[in-house]
Amino acid sequence: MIRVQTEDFSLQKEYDRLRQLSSVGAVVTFTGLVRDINQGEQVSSLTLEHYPGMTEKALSEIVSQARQRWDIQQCTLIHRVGELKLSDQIVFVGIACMHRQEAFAACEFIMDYLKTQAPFWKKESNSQGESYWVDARESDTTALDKWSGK
Amino acid sequence: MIRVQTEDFSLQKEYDRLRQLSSVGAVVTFTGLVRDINQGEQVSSLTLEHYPGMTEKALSEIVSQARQRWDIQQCTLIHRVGELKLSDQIVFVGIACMHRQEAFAACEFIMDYLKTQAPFWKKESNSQGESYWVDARESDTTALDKWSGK
Amino acid sequence: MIKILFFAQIRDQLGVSELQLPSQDNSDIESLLNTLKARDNNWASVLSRGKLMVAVNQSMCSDNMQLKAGDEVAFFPPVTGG
Amino acid sequence: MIKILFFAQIRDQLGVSELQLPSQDNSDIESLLNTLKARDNNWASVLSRGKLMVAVNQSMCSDNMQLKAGDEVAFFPPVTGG
Repeated sequence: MIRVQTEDFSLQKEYDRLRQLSSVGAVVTFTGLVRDINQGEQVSSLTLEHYPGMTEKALSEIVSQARQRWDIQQCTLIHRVGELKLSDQIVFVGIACMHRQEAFAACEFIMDYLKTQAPFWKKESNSQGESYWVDARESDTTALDKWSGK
Repeated sequence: MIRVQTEDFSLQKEYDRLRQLSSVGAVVTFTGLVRDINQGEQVSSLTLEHYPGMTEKALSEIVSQARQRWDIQQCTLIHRVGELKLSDQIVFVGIACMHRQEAFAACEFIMDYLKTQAPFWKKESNSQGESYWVDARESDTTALDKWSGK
Repeated sequence: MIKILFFAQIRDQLGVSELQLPSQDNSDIESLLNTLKARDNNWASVLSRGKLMVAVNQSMCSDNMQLKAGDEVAFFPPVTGG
Repeated sequence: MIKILFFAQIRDQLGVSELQLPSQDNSDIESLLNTLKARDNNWASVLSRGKLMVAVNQSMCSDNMQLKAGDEVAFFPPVTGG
């Protein structure tokens, strides 16, 4: 299941859905939160812009690539857009598999590709009330290298 | 925080504790569940035996190794012992970090070492009421190889 | 016609989020970019930055992608979600 | 004295979960194991399996670890938690 939404989400609710099948032995979740300091700035809030239509398409493509690589029993991907405050939840990836290695790999794969392929942009505001677009991190691009071998 | 207990645990409660610090940008959780089929047998229940005293010591050692390798803001490790049913929660590892790569790595590292170093033993019962000790998996030993490079 | 969208910094710097241009025979992304850069110095500078990303019909693509009438082309900076 | 513990299959097969033996000078895990295997054929067979793990004072260790009075030694099969 893939959702792009302004509303917050409940980790427990998503987890309960992921673990339903009795074949599930491992659930890995990733949650991304608005951090207080980013690229040296004191962050007080965040606006997430996206490209409606392409966002959903890009996320579906990433999830289907993960499903081709690993035996995934259940997968949930949620990304919020709009205004977010410090410590708010931004993104959720939940993977349920028979074995842990697959669940870890699929969850990290989806985050790595989302970071570089899904059309979201963050605009942060700092404690002085200044707003600025966040720069893409080189380390997010190099993170993809680990998936090109398999 | 490390706990060895017979009682169940709440993912939400553990997650809420992990995400408290405003420096946390990434939370990765792993939950292990009693799977319906293991090593070809239809599992109906499970008994987890451990070595009291050594268990806590081994888990602390694993967590402190992870803290030496990665910048971990919060870490929780819970392992249940005693009688468990199908789909019950067995183990929880939750890691809160500034960045996702560290959180994924630390969470998987802890699970890989727990699987081979912490003195727990599973005895399963199948649908015919037969009980048998679970065999250690070779793949759990080879999983450690990925951590010897760093 | 071709529908052109701009996002994030690119949109802010151009002051435009969407425009329509007539489609042309044998046009590709590169020639569309050249048409847009010819508008004025600001357009030329904003669209010349190294890290511009392009999507056609909501899929990432490269500069030599051919365009046809009805296509939706989007220009944006490297993505920063997650 | 040395306290000796057995877990899981090893305990089930030996029918004993704990025993005490007098400590001996210059004794190591290997000599303790030989003493235990000399008890009878079952002990010899159970404690000869390749994948026996050993802990002294609740830390994993190898067969040449020296033992002293008051040590707690545990024998068990490869662990299967998680």
